[in-house]
Order: sequence, then C-alpha cells, then structure tokens
Amino acid sequence: MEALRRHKSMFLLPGLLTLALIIIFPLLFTIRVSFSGWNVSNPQLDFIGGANYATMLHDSRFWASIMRLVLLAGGTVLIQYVIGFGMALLVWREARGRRLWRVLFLVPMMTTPVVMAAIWQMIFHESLGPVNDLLGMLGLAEVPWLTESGPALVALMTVEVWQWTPFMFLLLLAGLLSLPKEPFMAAAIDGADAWRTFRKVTFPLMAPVSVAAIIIRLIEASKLSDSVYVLTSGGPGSSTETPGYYLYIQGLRDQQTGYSGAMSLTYLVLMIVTLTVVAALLARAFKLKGDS
Amino acid sequence: MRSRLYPVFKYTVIALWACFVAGPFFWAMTTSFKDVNGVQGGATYLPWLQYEPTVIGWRNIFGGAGGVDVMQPFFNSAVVTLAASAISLVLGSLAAYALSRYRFKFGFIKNSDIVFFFVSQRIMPPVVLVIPFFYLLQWTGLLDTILGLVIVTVALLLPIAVWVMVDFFNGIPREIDEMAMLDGCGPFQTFVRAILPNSLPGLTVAAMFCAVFGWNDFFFAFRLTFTEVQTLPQAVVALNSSIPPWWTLSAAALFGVAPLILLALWVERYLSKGNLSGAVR
Amino acid sequence: MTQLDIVDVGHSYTPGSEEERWALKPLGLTFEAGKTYALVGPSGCGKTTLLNILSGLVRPSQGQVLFDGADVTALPTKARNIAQVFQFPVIYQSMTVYENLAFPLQCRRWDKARIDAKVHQVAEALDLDDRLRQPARRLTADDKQLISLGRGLVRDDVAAVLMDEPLTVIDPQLKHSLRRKIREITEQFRPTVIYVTHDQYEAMSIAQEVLVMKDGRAMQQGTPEQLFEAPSSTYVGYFIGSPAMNFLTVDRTHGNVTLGGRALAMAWDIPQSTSESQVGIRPEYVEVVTEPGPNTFPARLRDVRDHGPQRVFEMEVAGQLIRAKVPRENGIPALEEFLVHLPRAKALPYADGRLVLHS
Amino acid sequence: MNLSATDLCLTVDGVDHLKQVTATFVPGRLHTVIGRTMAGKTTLLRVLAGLQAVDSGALTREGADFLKTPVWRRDTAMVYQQFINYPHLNVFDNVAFPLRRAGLSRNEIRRRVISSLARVGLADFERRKPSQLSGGQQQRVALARALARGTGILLLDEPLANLDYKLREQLRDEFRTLFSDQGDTVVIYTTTEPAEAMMLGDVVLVMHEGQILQIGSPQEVFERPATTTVASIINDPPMNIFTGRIESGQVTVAGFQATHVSAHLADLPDGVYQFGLRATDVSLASAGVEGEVTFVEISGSETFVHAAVGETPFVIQIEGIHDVALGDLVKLRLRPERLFAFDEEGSLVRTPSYDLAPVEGR
Repeated sequence: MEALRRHKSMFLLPGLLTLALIIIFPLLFTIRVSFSGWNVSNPQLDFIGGANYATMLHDSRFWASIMRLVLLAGGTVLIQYVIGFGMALLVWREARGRRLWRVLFLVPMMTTPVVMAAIWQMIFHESLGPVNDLLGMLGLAEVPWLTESGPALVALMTVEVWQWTPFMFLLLLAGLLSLPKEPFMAAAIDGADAWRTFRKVTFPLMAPVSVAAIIIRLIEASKLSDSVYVLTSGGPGSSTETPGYYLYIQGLRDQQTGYSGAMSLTYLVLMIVTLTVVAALLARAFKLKGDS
Repeated sequence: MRSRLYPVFKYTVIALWACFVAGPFFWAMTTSFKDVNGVQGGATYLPWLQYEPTVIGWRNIFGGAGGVDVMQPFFNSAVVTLAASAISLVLGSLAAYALSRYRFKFGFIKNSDIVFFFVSQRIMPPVVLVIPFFYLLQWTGLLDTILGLVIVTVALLLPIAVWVMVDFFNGIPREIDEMAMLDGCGPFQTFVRAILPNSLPGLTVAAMFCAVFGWNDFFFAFRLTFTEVQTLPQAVVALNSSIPPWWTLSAAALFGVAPLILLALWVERYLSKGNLSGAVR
Repeated sequence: MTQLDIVDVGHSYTPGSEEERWALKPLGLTFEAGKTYALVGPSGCGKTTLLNILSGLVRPSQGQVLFDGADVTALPTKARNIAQVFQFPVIYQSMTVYENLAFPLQCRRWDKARIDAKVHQVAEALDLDDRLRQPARRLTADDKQLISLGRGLVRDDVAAVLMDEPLTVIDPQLKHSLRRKIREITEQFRPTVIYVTHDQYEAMSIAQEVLVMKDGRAMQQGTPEQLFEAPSSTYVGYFIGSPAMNFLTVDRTHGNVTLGGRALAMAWDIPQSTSESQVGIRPEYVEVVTEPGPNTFPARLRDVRDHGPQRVFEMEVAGQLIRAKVPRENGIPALEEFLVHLPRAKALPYADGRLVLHS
Repeated sequence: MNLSATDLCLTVDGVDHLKQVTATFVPGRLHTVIGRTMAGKTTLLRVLAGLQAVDSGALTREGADFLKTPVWRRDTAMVYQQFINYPHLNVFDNVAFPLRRAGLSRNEIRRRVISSLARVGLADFERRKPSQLSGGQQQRVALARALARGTGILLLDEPLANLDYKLREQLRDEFRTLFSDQGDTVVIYTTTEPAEAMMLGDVVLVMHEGQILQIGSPQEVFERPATTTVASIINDPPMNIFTGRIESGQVTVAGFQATHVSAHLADLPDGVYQFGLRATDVSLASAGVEGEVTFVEISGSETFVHAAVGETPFVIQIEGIHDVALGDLVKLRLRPERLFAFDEEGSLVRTPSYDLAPVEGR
C-alpha cells in the first residue's frame, strides 16, 4: 500500500498537468485582459477597472445573442431528443438491419460540421438550391432561407437537428438495448398496455440516460458558432448571431481583446450556471434525486 | 400500437429519415460532377438527364488549374489528428486508470472533482480559449505550426479520452488488478499487462471520439494557423464563397468527410450496446 | 388457483435438431391447483425452459399447455393471467410500494375502494403495510421480491405464481427469512406455485412437491420424503442428499443378491435381465457395527470427514466406496477393519440406473 | 517462516473490520477462518495479501515487517469468491501469467502449467478462454494459477460460495487431497460453513465482528466453543442457546420441567447460566414439552424443525426427510447430558464429555 501511494501520482500527473497548463494560462489571461483596454490600436495590458463589463451591460447585441443561443440550444436539443427517442423506440426491438440503422445514424454526427454547413449553404441557396426547387414542385413559394432572419434560424436549426439527432438516437438506443427485459415482462404480466408500459417502465428506466444525453447535447450546443460562421455569417444583420460568433467578431476580427475577454468570462459563467441549474432541474424532473 | 399499420408507419418514418440524412451527401455528390452550366439554371439532380457530368470539380481539388490542392491540408489534418489523439489517449488512459483505481485527496479535492475538472473542459467554448492561445503561441513561436495546433488540440481531446476511459476502467473488476499484483506485477506492469489488453473496446471508442473531434476541429485551426499550415476543414471553408464554384466545393467537401464515413463504417461494430451506454453514466 | 397440465410438451431452440439434443424432451406433467412445486436441477437441465413455456415466453416445439383444461399454448404471457417473480427484483421504480401493489389492479380497471382494500390485505400479509407510502426503489432486495410476489397475490384470479430463482441476489442472512416468508404466504394464499431453483435445499424447504430435472428430462416428481427415501434413479440419489446416496454394484447368483461374495438380503428383487445391478443405500442408514450378523460386510476405513455433529466415514466394502454418516458421539472405530450393516429395508434395488421395486 | 499478525486493527466509517486480530499462521498447515458474512474474514485475507492497509498492528514474516512489503513481493497467491481470471488470456496463459512474471524458463513454465491444470482436472482446456468455461471450471483455473506458483502463502476467500450445491460438495472433497501436501506453504481458507471449516482445517479460527474469538483444532473448537457466539457460528444450524438456572441439583429452563443435573454439571455452583444444546441433541418425542412449529427447512438429507416453546425458539435436527407442517404442535425432548454451560457473559464453563476431557473449573 505504501508503495502504491508513490505510483498513483505517476499515472495521474502527466495528464492532469498537461491539461492544467494548457487551460490555466488562457483562463488567467482572459481574466486579466478583461480588465484592460487592449484593442487593435492599444495592444497592451493596462488596467481600466470594470469598464469593459460596464460596456457589456449595455451591449444589447451581446444579450440578444445570449437569448438567441438559449432558444436555439433548448429548441434544437428538445427536437433532437424527441425525434431521437421516438426513432430509437421504433427500431430497438428490431434485430434485422441493426447495423444499417447504426451506420445511417453514425454518419451525420461524425462528419465535419463546418464542411456539412458549406454543403447546406448550397442546399438552402435561394435561387439555385434544391430546397426551394422542391418547394416549388409542391407549389409553394420560395423562401429566402439565408437572407431573412426567421427562415435563417430555421435553416440553422435544421442543420443542427440533421447533425446531432443521430447522437441522441445512438445514446438512447444503446440505453434501451441495455435495459433488463424483466420489467417489461412484469408489466405485460401485470396487464399494462403499451402506453402505460412506456410511461411507467421505459421512461423511468431511461431517465439516467436521457438526462445524460440532454446535458451532453446542451453543453455542445451552447458552443454553437462554426456552422453559423459558414452558413449565415451571423446574418442577415446580426439576426443569427450566437455569443460564440459575436465574440469571434469582437475579439478576433475587430481585435477588441479586452472587451471580448470580459464577454468571454461572462458567457462562460452564465453557461456553467445555467447548465448546472438545468441539470439539477432535469434530475428532479426525472426523479433521480436520492438514487444511487 | 401493434396494429397492422405499425410496420408501414415504422418503415415510412425510417425511409424519410434516411432520405433526410442522405440528402446533403446526394446533393454534394451530384453537384461535384457539374460545371457552371449545371448550376446556373437552378437546381438539377440527375446527371445526363438534367446536366452533362464533368470531373472538373474533382480535377480542381487535386491541383487542377484554378483550383486548390487538398492533399497538403489532408496530410496536415491527418498529422494533427493522429498526434493529438495519440498523446491524449496515452495521457488520458494513464490518468483515467489512476482516477479509477486509486484514491486521491488534495485538501477538499477528491477523485470525482479531478474527473470533473477533466470533463468540464468540454464546456469551454473554443472562442474563449482561442484568443489567449493566439498570444501564447505567438510568444512561443508556435503560431501557424503543426506543433502548436497539436498542443491546443490535446486540450480539446484529453477530456474526452479521460471521460471515456474512466468509465471503462470502472467496469473492469478491481480484482484483476489485485490478482496481477499478487502475481508479481508492479503497478505499471499491472496496467500494461493486465488492464490495457482488456481495454481495447474502450480504447477504440475513445480513439474514435478523439479522431472525429480532432479531424472536425475548425475553429482552432482557422485562427491559429494561416498560410503555412492549413487543415482540411479550413481548405473546404475557404472555397465557400457567395460566387459559387460549387463543383469544386462539393468535391472538396466530400473528400473532407470521406475518411469519417469510412471510419463510421468501421467503428459501427464496436458500438454494441455496452460501449456507448457505458460512456454515458 | 388453476391446475396446470403439460401434455407431451417438448422444445428445441434449434428447430429440426434430433430429439436427443432438445432443451426439453417431450414430457407430460400435472401441477395441481393450490400446491407449491419446485423445479430443481443443475444449470442447463431445462427447468427454465419449462418455466418459460408455462409463462408463455417460449412457445414449445410440440405439445399443449392446459390451464384448467383450456389450451393456452398459443397465448402470450399477457393473456395467461400468471404472476412471475424474477431472479432480480423487479419493481416500478417511479412508484411507491402501494402504487406497485395497486398497479395490476389499475391495469384491470378495478374501482379505487376495492383496490385499496386488496392492497392493504396483501401488504399486511407481506409485512409491508408500514411502508406503503415509501418509494419502492428504496427498499432492500428481499422486500422488493416480496413486492413482486405481492403484485401477483393482489389478483384473486391469478392462475399461477412462477418464481425463477428468486433468492439469487438476496443476502445470505436474509435468504432464510425470505424463504420462510414465501412459505408462509403460499400456505396462506394457496396459489399454484412453480418455483425454479438449482438449490435442492431451497427446493425441498419450500415446495410440497419437487421435480428433479436433468438434460431436459424430468427425472422424478415427488414429495421431498419420496425423493430421499426412494430415488427413482441413481441420478436423483446422487443429486438429492449430502453426502450422496451410496450405489454398490452387486452380483446375482442363483437368484440371490451378493456383495463381495456375501449374501445381501433385500426386500425387493432385481430383474434378471439387467446388465448392471446396483444396490442403493443412504449414508444415513449405513451402520458401523462390531458383531457379525445378517447383511454385515467387512469394511476398511479410508478417511473420516468431520462435519461437526456427524462424521462421514469413507470406507471400502468389497472393493467399492461406501459412505456412512455417523453421529459424533459414536466416535471413530479404533480398528482399521470392522463391519458395516446394510439394513434390509433400506437397501434399494437399481437396474441399469433405475429403481425397480418388484417384490 | 511463520506469518504472525499482532493486534491488527482497521476501522472504516466507524465500523470495526478488524479488531486486535492476533494470530500465527504456520507453514504446511491449512487454516480455516470461519465466520458469518461481514465478520472480517475477507478483510483479514486482503491485509495479509497487502491489498488493504491497516490502522495499527503488526504483521511479520520470518521476523521481518511484512506490512512494508508491497503486494507484488509478498509471494502470495489468492483465490477469490468471484471467479477472477484474466479475461483476455486463455487458460494456459492464465496459469502461466505469474510464472512468466517470475522469470521461469519456457520449459519449466510449460511443465508447471500442465501439471497444475491436471491437478484441478482441466487438462484439456488449455486453449479455452475463461468466458467459455462454466463457473466451476473458472474457479478451477484460478485455483490452478494459485497452485502453479508454489507461493509461500496461499489465500482462499470462500472459493466455493458461488458454486452450485453439488459442485461445492464435489470440490470440497477434492480440496482435501489438493491441499493435503502443501509443503512449506501457509494456507488460509475462509468459509461461512461449519462443515467446510471442520473438514478442511488443521486449525480453525473463529471470527466475529472483526475479532478472532477462538483458535484451535477443529475438534477443540467444535467440542469446547469458548463462547456462546462461537458455539452458534461453528454449528449449522446454530446451537440452541437459552437461559436457565441451576439450583440445588436441579436444572430449570423456562417452559421445561426441572431435571436433575447430569454428571458433568454436578459441581457447578447454583446460579443463572446460559445453556447450549446442539440441534442434534433436541429430538421430537411422543412425550415432552410442547412447542409450536414455526418453520421447517429441509436440506438434502436432514430436516430442521424450528419450534417455539413459549418465547424460546428451538431448532431440532432430524436425520432424513420428514413431513412436519407449519403450526403443528410437537413434543420436544432435550438431552440434559449434552448441555453446554456458559456463564451469564457467555463464556464456556462446562462441556458435555466427548472425546476431550471436560473443561476444569471456572
């Protein structure tokens, strides 16, 4: 036992220190720079107090992007969960073609988001893309997908749903497949119909997997910015801007380093707080509390 | 629910979804064989019937006149992905093994807190990290180099490796470790000889996640490398402009995701029920 | 309370294979209403297949399953009106103990007052009435098993309660009390119970009748006493009882049974036509004696195993191994050679491995 | 070469896992540690193996501090209750694993693996993976691996607990011969079953709640249990323990008629005692004290009748299988000449005479 104490650090420390070194500098740098007036014409670490934070409070474009992100992330994850769970329920007892389903659902989540966004951009093209062409065949009017704010958001959500529903599906399918079969037999023996079985057996048993899948997707969705860049560049105007994309504009394109630092930290803290609260609420909603 | 219409309903839903999934690939595939005539007149789908197929798009991406070369970015992406994944897997499995088997206590910090520290890095938006990284790499002279990109990519992948492997190791009975030690293995030998050989499914899943996230990274590469080192997603996005040479873009896009599709076909068998659900808990 | 009949039922998981390899060879059985039966045998003996055929989970390759004379062979589990307790406790996690017990009745759309009365009655019998409002998932494994049992008992009309090794995951200390509780409950409610286990101790303690199975065949059905006193085959003699029954190969000369050249008087005859004649006797009935007499044989002590209150002597009689279970207070024979007495009434005749009781 | 534990203590979350455990384990002998689940048996083995640290106490081997020796240098083999083998290795490589670590030659490894697989009856299974074997066979592989090395210490932690009843009986018989010639190895075997402890052990250690209550030969422990707790642990079913009085040559037990004290209790002073009587020494008779049957258990060849006389529960062991119904009224007869007498604290004061001489004095 004595000897093990010495060894355990040798396993842990290389990874832990590597990550800490890579992560801690950016954090400290961001904190420090958020109190400085560093920008393109004044690239230095001076101290201007909380001025950046004060500016941020009145930056309606920033707050609008945060609200938009909440709606986008919440909305797409919910749609992904419903579709993913529904499809998983459709096929989970089907042994035939299981490999085919899996591949079908693996491919979108594995392909590069920005590259797929580039393809989607062609698809949503107002005059040359297939979406409006198909709508036309159905006798519907053309939609200015990428140049009007409402449709642009729909387009963005479609891309997100296309890319990440498979992730939900695969996690939930794996969850369903690992469920014991006895509870379902017990429900059948007790005389429960399909709906009652879903409500009282399937859904509660899937609660832990559901919560985990939703949280993971919310975390990833809250970083949304790459596809925005490729698909709409935040436009039209700033109507599809997410915090990630707005920060990119402020910090990298316009080099408002100090100001973007302040916004970065605020964004990060808001994200952590929100996700923690959401995780706790979900756990309670699924009645996971107090269970091991 | 169990009526005779149920199978009809089921297969209709699946077929619709399959079309939705395949749509973008079909579009990219058909567009990659068009030229300006096939694009300008509005959407066309079927070669020969609706447009005359050419290979100009494909020729462009392999260095044809007026195009780009995707081979160099491909190799850059491959090197960065492989190197960062390998480093992350090695450091990650070691750390995950320690966290799964030994108890740590630094003040109030315990094992679960350390695991949380690793995993919580996934919450960091790349945009928050990229500005400090920019200056860090600039000061160290690693900006626009493969090495610089590998280092920051490790920050992206290490949490994934730790997360997958901790769960996997937790599923291996501790008695196996104990037995190996009783059989004369020191701690490191125990890990290498008794635990790693039993961890191949977990390592495969972790490697797959690392490879996918590494390959798909765009933001870091976009902001931290420019002219010397360009990765494949960068190269593809660079072709995406409002005046569309769509055939070149489509060919490049398909080329960029082809390795991932092959990977998907290959890893499918490893995603049997245990592996993925285990990673969630 | 329903009588369950198995008529010429056999099953193979790989259709078309020869009968010798079937998981369950064709057999007929009757489980009388209101009695507790145990199916016991080593893993792979077909007991679980038989249970699954009764529950409707497996449709037999041939034969009929009758519940009170009605053919249910083609009916799914749901339509058979049975209850089942599984190896791993199954409860509805999101419900309280009360809701769990009420669930089957709600599914049957009973009115509230009737459900309430029934749930309380059953909960009281199970000693769960003080925990009705608790979430069922917080209970210990043995109490969860009681809930599973209770969900079957609340239904007055339940045809049979099937139990599939319900004590597997229960702590050793609690096994005893749960076994006792199951026995009490089945005596009180008197459902038809089919209890599957690999543990003969459990089978004999719980059931009124035990069915010993091996390689997909029913070896013997009978009360625990019958299985002990008159095993129908050498296998049952080996499987039931610890240490196992002694089987000694004997000769038949001039119509007499002899062991090592000495006459062995028996209450029964062994048919002439058999190729292997054996005499079976329980170690409990083998006596170590000093005085020669009828049915005594010289023995040599090979080993003594101390079991505590008894010792098991391993001896050699006519070149064959024989065990005797001897009370501790009798001590260990000082001599290396002494006599064993095989009581006439307890020595049973086996022909080619099967008990043959012709007098 | 002795392995000596002195005052080993371990408390986890306020629960004593080991409480001043002192014992000496001798090479060439088989020590059985008997106790109920959670008695601390497994913890003790893990401490001896070096897998578990203790709060205090000493452990020495050949006079050297064994606590300082890391697991991989303790020259110890262990067989677990769960069938633990290396899942990725076949049977041959599993058994060869420790031999390769020890740096033996290829030929020597081959020879030892083959011979120890033969000893456990798995000669033809070399190429199988553990997952392709039955539980009993997996445990045999684990046993072969432990035996092949010829370690100085061999620990077996309830190796039969997870096996089917008949298989357990069979392996238990085989163990007798398997462990009969262990040379210089210290063998320690834990179990919950009295018959197993009695049959296999040269030395029996009785553990309860982290403490060692008694150490002795099987006969000693069985015939002179130091306390009522030992008496109930070493007997299956547990010994009947009840309170009674000795007064002017009469033994009085609540619910029973007073009887004359039998010879072995005759010189005890008057007072309150706890009496112990084995289940085999209570019988059902046509006349006697009436008790109500609360439960009946049947093993393969014995019937255990649980009956209550007033408030006092008794268990009666009858040879053979008998049909006794719950709720029946039965007549109990106690054998006074078989009474164990313990004082009020539960320490042994008198035993009935078996082969050993009765304990003298208080």
